[in-house]
Amino acid sequence: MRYILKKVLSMVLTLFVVSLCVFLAFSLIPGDPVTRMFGTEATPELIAQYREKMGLNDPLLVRYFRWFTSFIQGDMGTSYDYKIPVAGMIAEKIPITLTLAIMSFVIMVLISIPLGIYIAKHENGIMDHIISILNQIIMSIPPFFSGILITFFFGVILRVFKPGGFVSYTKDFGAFIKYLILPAVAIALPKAAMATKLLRGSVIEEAGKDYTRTAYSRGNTTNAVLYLHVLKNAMIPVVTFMGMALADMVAGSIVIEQVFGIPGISRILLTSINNRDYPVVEAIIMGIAIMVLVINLLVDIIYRIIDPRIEVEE
Amino acid sequence: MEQRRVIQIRNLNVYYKNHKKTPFSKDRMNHVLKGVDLYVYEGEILGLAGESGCGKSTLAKTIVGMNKIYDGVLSQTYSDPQMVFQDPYSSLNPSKKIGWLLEEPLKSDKKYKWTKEEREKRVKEIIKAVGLTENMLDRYPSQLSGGQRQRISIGVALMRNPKVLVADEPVSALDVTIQAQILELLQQLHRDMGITILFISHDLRVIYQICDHVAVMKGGVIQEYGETKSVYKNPSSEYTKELLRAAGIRK
Amino acid sequence: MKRFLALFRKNKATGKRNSYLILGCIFTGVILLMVLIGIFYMPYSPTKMDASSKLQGFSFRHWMGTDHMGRDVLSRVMYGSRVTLAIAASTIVIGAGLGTIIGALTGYFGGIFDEISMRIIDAMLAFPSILLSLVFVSLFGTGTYQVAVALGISFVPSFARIVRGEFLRSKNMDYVEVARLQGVSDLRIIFVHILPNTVGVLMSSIMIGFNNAVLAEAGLSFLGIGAQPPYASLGNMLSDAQSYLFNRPSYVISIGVVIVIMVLGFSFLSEGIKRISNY
Amino acid sequence: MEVILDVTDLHIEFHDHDKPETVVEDFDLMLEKGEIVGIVGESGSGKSMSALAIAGLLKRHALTKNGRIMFDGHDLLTCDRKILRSYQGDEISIIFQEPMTSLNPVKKIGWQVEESLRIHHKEIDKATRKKKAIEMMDAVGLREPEKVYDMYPHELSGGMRQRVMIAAAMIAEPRILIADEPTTALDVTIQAQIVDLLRKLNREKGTAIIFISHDLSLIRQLCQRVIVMQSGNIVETGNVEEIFRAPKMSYTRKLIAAIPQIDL
Repeated sequence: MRYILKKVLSMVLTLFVVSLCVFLAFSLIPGDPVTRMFGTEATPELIAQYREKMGLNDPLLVRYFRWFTSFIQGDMGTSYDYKIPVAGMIAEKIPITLTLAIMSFVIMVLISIPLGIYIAKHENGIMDHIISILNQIIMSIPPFFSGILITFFFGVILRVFKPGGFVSYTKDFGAFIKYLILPAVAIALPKAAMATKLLRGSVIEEAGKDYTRTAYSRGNTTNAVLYLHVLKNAMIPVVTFMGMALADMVAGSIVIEQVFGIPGISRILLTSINNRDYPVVEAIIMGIAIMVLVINLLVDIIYRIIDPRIEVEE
Repeated sequence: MEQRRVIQIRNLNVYYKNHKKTPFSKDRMNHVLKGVDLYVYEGEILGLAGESGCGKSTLAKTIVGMNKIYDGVLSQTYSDPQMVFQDPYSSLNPSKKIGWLLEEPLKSDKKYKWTKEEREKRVKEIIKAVGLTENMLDRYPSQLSGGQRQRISIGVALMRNPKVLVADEPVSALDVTIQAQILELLQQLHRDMGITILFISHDLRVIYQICDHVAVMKGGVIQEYGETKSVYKNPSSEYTKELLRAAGIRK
Repeated sequence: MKRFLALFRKNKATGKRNSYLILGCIFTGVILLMVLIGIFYMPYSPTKMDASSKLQGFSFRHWMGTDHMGRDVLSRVMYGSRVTLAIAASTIVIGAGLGTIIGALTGYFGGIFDEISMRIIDAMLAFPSILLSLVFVSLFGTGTYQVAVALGISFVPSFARIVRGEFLRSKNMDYVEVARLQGVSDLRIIFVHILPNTVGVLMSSIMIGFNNAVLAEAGLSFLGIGAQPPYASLGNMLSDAQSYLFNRPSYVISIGVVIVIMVLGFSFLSEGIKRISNY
Repeated sequence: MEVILDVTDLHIEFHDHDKPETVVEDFDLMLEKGEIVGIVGESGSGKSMSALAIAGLLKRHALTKNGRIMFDGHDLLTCDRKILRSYQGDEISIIFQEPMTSLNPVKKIGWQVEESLRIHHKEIDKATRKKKAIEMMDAVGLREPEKVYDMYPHELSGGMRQRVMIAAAMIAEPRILIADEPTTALDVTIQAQIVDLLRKLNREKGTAIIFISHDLSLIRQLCQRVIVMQSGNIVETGNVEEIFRAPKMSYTRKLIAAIPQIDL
């Protein structure tokens, strides 16, 4: 319990540092937000008036705390370009991106765990060699290119998939999920390859340890040693990797959404980066950071369940 | 003849930070050495016996100045004491050649600036003194056996010609026959160079073989001190008796 | 030299060949050769448009065909690979260089400086790397140099972490204690005694990092951030080509294959080097 | 006396390097019911390899094994793996040098102690199994066995872990216990306690023990018979006291000479 408490505290602290860094970074870059809002229409009076109204003349730290408190209350500011609240803009996009990331994660787990165990068990067998080479190749294909290849193969040759035929989750949830399967595969493939490789190595390493010898000495079969003794130990680094992979998938979906024409957060993010619409960029970055930190917290908790050795340590 | 004390330790206390500290507990310091009194006489080999966690390594580190935070008196006649560690595999930098390793103490000597020729001469002298040949100088530690590495470690410690050598379990990681050779080497160096040695070991048989005096330590306290033979014959503390019994020396 | 060549032959004892190393050398060699030739000679100017020959397939005149503006794809690939490699290389120089120095100093000395920089590094690592570089790009603006610096900085935390870990492990090793006992200065201990022992770990993370940098740069320029038209890096071209997937699929696929060969070459190479000791 | 284990001409050769490397040559051992035999030698003498071979723990690839290890009418080197497994943990148990790494770090102590019962005696129900485990843990001198039952290895000291290893090895009351340097990683006082414990188990349960050590004086405390090994070969074998009194081979003499003599 104290472990979880400590991890939550550490997460809050990191979140605090992240928010401070994000806020400072976007406050210190040259360019006045009011000028940016009104563009050519800006007059000195208008600028002064809005600066006062937006509290831009206050000290940096005061502005930070104001921004942070309103942020956690759900007020993420107003977009410079669209003049509408940022929270509303991203609220409807987040479920799309999150669904895509979670689907990719599930696909990665389903592929990598059985495959990793299988090739570790048949180390140096023919399948081990084939899959290891295949893994190396898959890891080298950037997700956006595999996305294009998938579109080409399933959309142009097999014609089972209609590129750009995205259906919103509010309209038809089934069709929404169906459309996301192939993009999810494109995101999952390189991560699955890495996870397979990691699990294989981890199982082989654990299988060489002394406690495995002890397990054999008590008359365990190879399978019993693998599933009762080795696997739980071997999963420890894999859990860490998968947590990082899930976080990467949230971000990785930005590129894939572009390839498959999925209206998730990527489009708003890229437009706002190009247009320097900072409130939107800030909100999305903070949103993703919060997701990532929550994922990390979950990984830490799972970690604690798998590995009893982790104590409250500094 | 009254022998000179080269190291005098009076009421030495060392505290270590407790690394497993919890945010809510107060007890953050471990009292590792609790009022240690010890003298080391010039030219002797003093044995320090004890089991793991008794504080013997902490005492060694404090004497050679690796542990700067202590209270109590620690006065030494000679500066620059050197130390030999237990594990011959980790005490030599794996990415450097033996010659480089031997030369390094001379490059960082603050009292005397050694020229290149002098350094090379000294390296050759020492490699011979620890019973190895010059062709070892071009090798890496990984190409040496455990016993050879321990000889090099001793050589590194001897480069600047120290008057005091602290040897922390120098033979514990070695095979018995190699152990005997290293002990012989230490005794020979002690004879030839007149070095004072503080010899730390958990092995009472080894201590008996080479030490003039012995101090037995437990829980950060010196339990017993005296001339080796008489301590082994008539141990006064219960703990010494238990140790001797466990080692099969006393029935 | 003889020993170097022996790496490519069959090992006498095991009868196996280090095929990862061989393939890695071939793939990397092809890419490097193409980039090197491109510096001195390109069949066409990479920006020269020709309205009469748009989207042509592979031919003797245009080995890799032409794009939607009639530009020669091979020349553009030669140029684009150069841009991609240069950005990846500077990313690694910045990331590994700064990361090593920060990691070495914080790991060795510890203390308050370590606490603070680790907090910041943890905060940075909370972002997936592509997002981190997007943040920096949005701060610095888009463009080739900006992307190189943005990627470089976003690679610093992971290198700092790795090197710091190595130093934490090493700083209490006996050989370091021995050096300290001899009065060797801290800086000499850090850079002369400990650093050479981290080379193995550092090299393998540089190899992996280089691949990640190529992929990240391609990803960013695919999103339209990075090298700006009419000059382009590979990701940028791929993004252009995606629109013509139905008209001329070979255009997209050929550019994608170049990226894959580049990355695959390096990953085979690093895998092969890792295996040298096993063969 | 009844011979329970008969090893003849054991020959082990490694193949994972360029040249095949012989690690054990012509190893013979006859173990009688309830006796304690010591095997002594320095690193690389092949003593641990022989022990692993008897316990059936040598990997099947990258090495060749010749000779015979007869137990209960079966040759453990060539018999079906099923038969070998039915003996492992039930009739032949082994404990190792490093109690730190020999226990599975993520499993509870109780689960590991009971394992042999769970595998070989499926007829025993869960509650009885736990009762037996706690009794055994008590017998090896673990204080508060009920509490230790639910702990993890990292929560115990080195000496306690070695006791757990012994409890796990002894729970099915095997006929043979192989102890591969069981005290090397421990402090001297703990070492003496473990040796006492092994002696007690040998006396009370009649388990034959093969005690492997680099420490001849330790073997002298525990064993009647000793086998001296050097680089894969048996140098000398016989009664411990006789060997101490009149060693025949020069290597044995060297080993004895390496023990610092105490003449009080």
